[in-house]
Amino acid sequence: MTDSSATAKTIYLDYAATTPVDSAVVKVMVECLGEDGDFANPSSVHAPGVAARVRVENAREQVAGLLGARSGEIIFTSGATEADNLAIRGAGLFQVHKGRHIITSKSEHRAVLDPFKSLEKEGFEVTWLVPEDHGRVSAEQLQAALRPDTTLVSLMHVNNETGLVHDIAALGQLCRSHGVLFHVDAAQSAGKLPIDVRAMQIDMMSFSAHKIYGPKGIGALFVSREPRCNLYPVSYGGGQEQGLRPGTLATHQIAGMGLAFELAAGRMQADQQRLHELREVLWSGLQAIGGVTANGELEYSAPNILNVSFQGVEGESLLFGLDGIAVSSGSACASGSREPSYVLRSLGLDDQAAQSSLRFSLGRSTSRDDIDVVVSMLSAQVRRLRALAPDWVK
Amino acid sequence: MTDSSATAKTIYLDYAATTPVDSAVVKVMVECLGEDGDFANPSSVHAPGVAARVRVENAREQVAGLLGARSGEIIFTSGATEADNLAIRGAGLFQVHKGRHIITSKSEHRAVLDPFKSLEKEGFEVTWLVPEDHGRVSAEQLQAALRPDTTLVSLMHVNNETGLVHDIAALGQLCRSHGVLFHVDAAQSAGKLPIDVRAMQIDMMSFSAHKIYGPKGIGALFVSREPRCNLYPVSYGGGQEQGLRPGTLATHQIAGMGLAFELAAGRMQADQQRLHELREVLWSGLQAIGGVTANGELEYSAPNILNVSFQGVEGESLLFGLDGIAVSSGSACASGSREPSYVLRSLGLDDQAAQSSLRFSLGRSTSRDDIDVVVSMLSAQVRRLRALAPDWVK
Amino acid sequence: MNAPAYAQLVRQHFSRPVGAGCFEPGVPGVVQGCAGSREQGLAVQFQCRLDGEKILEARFLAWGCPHSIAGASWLAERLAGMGLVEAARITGNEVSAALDVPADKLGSILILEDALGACLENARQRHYLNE
Amino acid sequence: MNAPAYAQLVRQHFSRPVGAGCFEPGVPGVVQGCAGSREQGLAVQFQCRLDGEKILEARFLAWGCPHSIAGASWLAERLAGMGLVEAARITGNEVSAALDVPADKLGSILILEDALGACLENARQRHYLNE
Ligand SMILES: Cc1ncc(COP(=O)(O)O)c(C=O)c1O
Ligand SMILES: Cc1ncc(COP(=O)(O)O)c(C=O)c1O
Repeated sequence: MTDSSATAKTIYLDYAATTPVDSAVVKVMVECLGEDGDFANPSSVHAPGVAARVRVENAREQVAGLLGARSGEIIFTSGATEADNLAIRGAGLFQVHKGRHIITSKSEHRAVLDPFKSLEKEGFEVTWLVPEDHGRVSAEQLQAALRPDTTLVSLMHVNNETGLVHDIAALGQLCRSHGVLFHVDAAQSAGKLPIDVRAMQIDMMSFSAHKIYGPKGIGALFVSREPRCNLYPVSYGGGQEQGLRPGTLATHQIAGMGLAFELAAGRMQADQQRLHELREVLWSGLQAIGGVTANGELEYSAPNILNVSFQGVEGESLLFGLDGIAVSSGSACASGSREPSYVLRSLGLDDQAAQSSLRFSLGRSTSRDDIDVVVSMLSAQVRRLRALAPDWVK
Repeated sequence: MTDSSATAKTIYLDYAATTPVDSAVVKVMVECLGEDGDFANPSSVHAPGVAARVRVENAREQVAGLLGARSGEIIFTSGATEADNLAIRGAGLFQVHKGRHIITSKSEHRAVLDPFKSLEKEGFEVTWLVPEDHGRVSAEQLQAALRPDTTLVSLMHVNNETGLVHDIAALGQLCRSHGVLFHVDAAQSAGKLPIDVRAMQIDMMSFSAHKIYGPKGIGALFVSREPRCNLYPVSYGGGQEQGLRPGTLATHQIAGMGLAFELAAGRMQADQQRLHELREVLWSGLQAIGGVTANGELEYSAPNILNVSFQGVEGESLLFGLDGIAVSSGSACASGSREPSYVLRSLGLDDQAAQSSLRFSLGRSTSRDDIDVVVSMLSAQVRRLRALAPDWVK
Repeated sequence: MNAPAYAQLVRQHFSRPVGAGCFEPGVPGVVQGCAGSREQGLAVQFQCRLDGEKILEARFLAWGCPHSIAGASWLAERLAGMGLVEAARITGNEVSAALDVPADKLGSILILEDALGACLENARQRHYLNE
Repeated sequence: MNAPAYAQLVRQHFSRPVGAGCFEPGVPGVVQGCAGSREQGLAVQFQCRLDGEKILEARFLAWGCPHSIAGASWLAERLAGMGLVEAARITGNEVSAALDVPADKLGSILILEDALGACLENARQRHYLNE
């Protein structure tokens, strides 16, 4: 159907965009699909329905297990985007009688920014923090923004473009002590950094399966029961998921997510150690080219992401020259447009520098060889493009 | 993990709740999952991303193909529930300046009823039609309900409990001639009855893959471009799906839905002919028991569904006695509660009669043998339970 | 959201109920009591064949959910051989405990108790029970 | 939502550009023109080595997207051997048509035209071109 030979030869360094699905996860998914599998509707009361329901509840335990949560606190959604919407709009609107001031940062994912903008249009007042502490929002910054009518704070755990890590425990403690709900988008951190929703004092946390070798189109929202966090749903229907998320439960997707989370729990530490070392190799290789800057200091960022600006080369040409290497650029990819990344701009980069940035995100199949090939291709391209540029733009 | 032997031996007659996934569809899904497959993010601009995007756009054509729509009119969602929410809330709110009167019927799926209720709470006026024409809403009934400030009508194609079929073309023409948007929930009809969105003058139509041998957790909303139908999104984020439905596109789910729709197009007529014949066999067998009534006249209902009331037996015991047969009862299954079906009540049944009803829904693997086994088990159970009942409830 | 759980004993009594049916008219020493209705979700009739104060055999008819039918059968089994005074001490709690009846069905168990009570009251009226 | 599409000719010119670079200082008969900036997304310099009115060879430097670099290379290839009058007739439209430049990049093509225009203007000022 498609020419997958192109895919096969590609060096894939875009694991933060999405990951391939683990083969054990594929197996579990397939077990829930066909006629001889647990394909029935998990809400049906007959035996095949109950078998499917067992799969779903088992997965709920697996997801909760990675977070130190209880399974009744996990609401399955179609992904982190829907989880973010449910958390932000659901909790924002539920608390509207308490106040209309809500807080987030300018470097959040659009799945957080856009629900905030939607509430802003509907009369909420939003404080848009500019991350000041090495690209992160500090507890002091947040403290200064809190007001008596603040009802909700949403800050991400790991930034999807730069890998920068927020000090969630400190931010969580601050919110809890002010009686303000705290939502965390953990799409990029689950299975990569340790998470403990109790210790971190988190009220709501969003997850996606496809960033950790699970399927796309499935995610979850953790909603704390102790203390109890109340939400409105954002869509309405069959009453599934405690009335918070209607629609037939997708057993294969949920079971796949569950296993992916369980597998991640087991291998997180070793994986991240290995990726950290590979990233070091990549970063020294790139530094040798000269005129490169890491966007986001490495000591503050998750070990699997490296975002680099290449001075003196135009972004699109840089990317175009990297045929056979799959990385993300500093332009918004979702739209295919050439808008420079607002996350990089919030770090103080100008449009051209943002556009001349590449995000390398490493994963389970990344090898030392891959890194070497990428470094040598990039050196060649960057040198060639720099040589081609007139002096006055160098 | 679960005891799938129970599943294997079950006679499954609950295809309207969900279907197993066709093996060719499973194959296509698997091709989009693993490391060697088209797993990349379809929004990424690199080669693996483009390969995934090709899968998505191909599926969009396949879905559009079954409906006589153009591919740009298909918005992928997480299922029919989300599609219903997007259509009803999205179009209702978009047109709020034109009017706040919207119309639906009492026998719709909760994925339609509940969004209507949510709008009612927000100040819309809803006319809840009670189907009068053999369990269906007639064009005359709808005509009488239309007002100058009516902006939206939502009526389903095939009812999920009774199989009753609305005359969508007549209702569509009426709405179009009054300049009122017409939304149709086609979760139960796609791939089973012919659909032509132009001829039927439909503005929006909801679909789900898992009712026609595709995966759960994926669906679509048809949104007409000619005439143009405008909506607000119900969730906010990355800008995918024309800004109407954010979130990373789930390639395997979408590709699976596409193939399921294409396969359905090819075999629809033959399948339905066969199921029609099997349903006749089932219905004569059940009639021979005596004291049974079909809920919804067969001539007005889709050939794959048969809903029957059994006089003189209590619903839960009837179902419990059918171990080894997977059917739905007249109680709301979604909640596992014993609420009698509001759809059957809207046909005039009392609570007990609704609860003593079973929905048989037939599908691709249903055999003549299955039907014979079911008829003989049911006769035995119904006779036994009737013998057990005191005279004064008979 | 879960399927109703049925204890093993419920399954047993439901599929092979003890004392299902009623006595032929004219059999001596039979008392009976009824309770419930279709609208209440359970309609049940108990009959006991007595020899003085002693229950020789119990029979029931029931229209209701599996727990109710199993409950009636469980009672019919227990009653056989019991004295009327002892029978009057059986509580709904015992039935629910034995059959693991879920909370939302305790109403049905009350109806079973009522029917048994009516049956014993019938015995009292017919002077089988002398207090 | 689609990846930018690059015509085959763009790929060719981008990876093996014709006339990349500039002439050594002191080479006789060289005129040059520049246009654009980093902020405009394209900065380009053209040089032509002339023999009277005839362009012997053209060279370019460019900082910009693949279409721009390919466009400069395509122009450099065409210019070689051309007369100045003929060169002045080349339009941006020809470049975009040849390389299938998407609409949102026509701004860059204008900048290429400007740079070439500046180069020819330089030739005029230095009396290579007599109109
Ligand atoms: C930080 C962050 N939040 C949210 C999302 C959206 O996740 P999903 O694709 O599951 O909707 C992503 C990835 O796309 C992400 O990186
Ligand atoms: C008529 C109808 N509408 C909507 C739905 C909901 O579909 P989904 O499970 O894809 O959300 C269903 C089935 O569950 C249905 O039968």
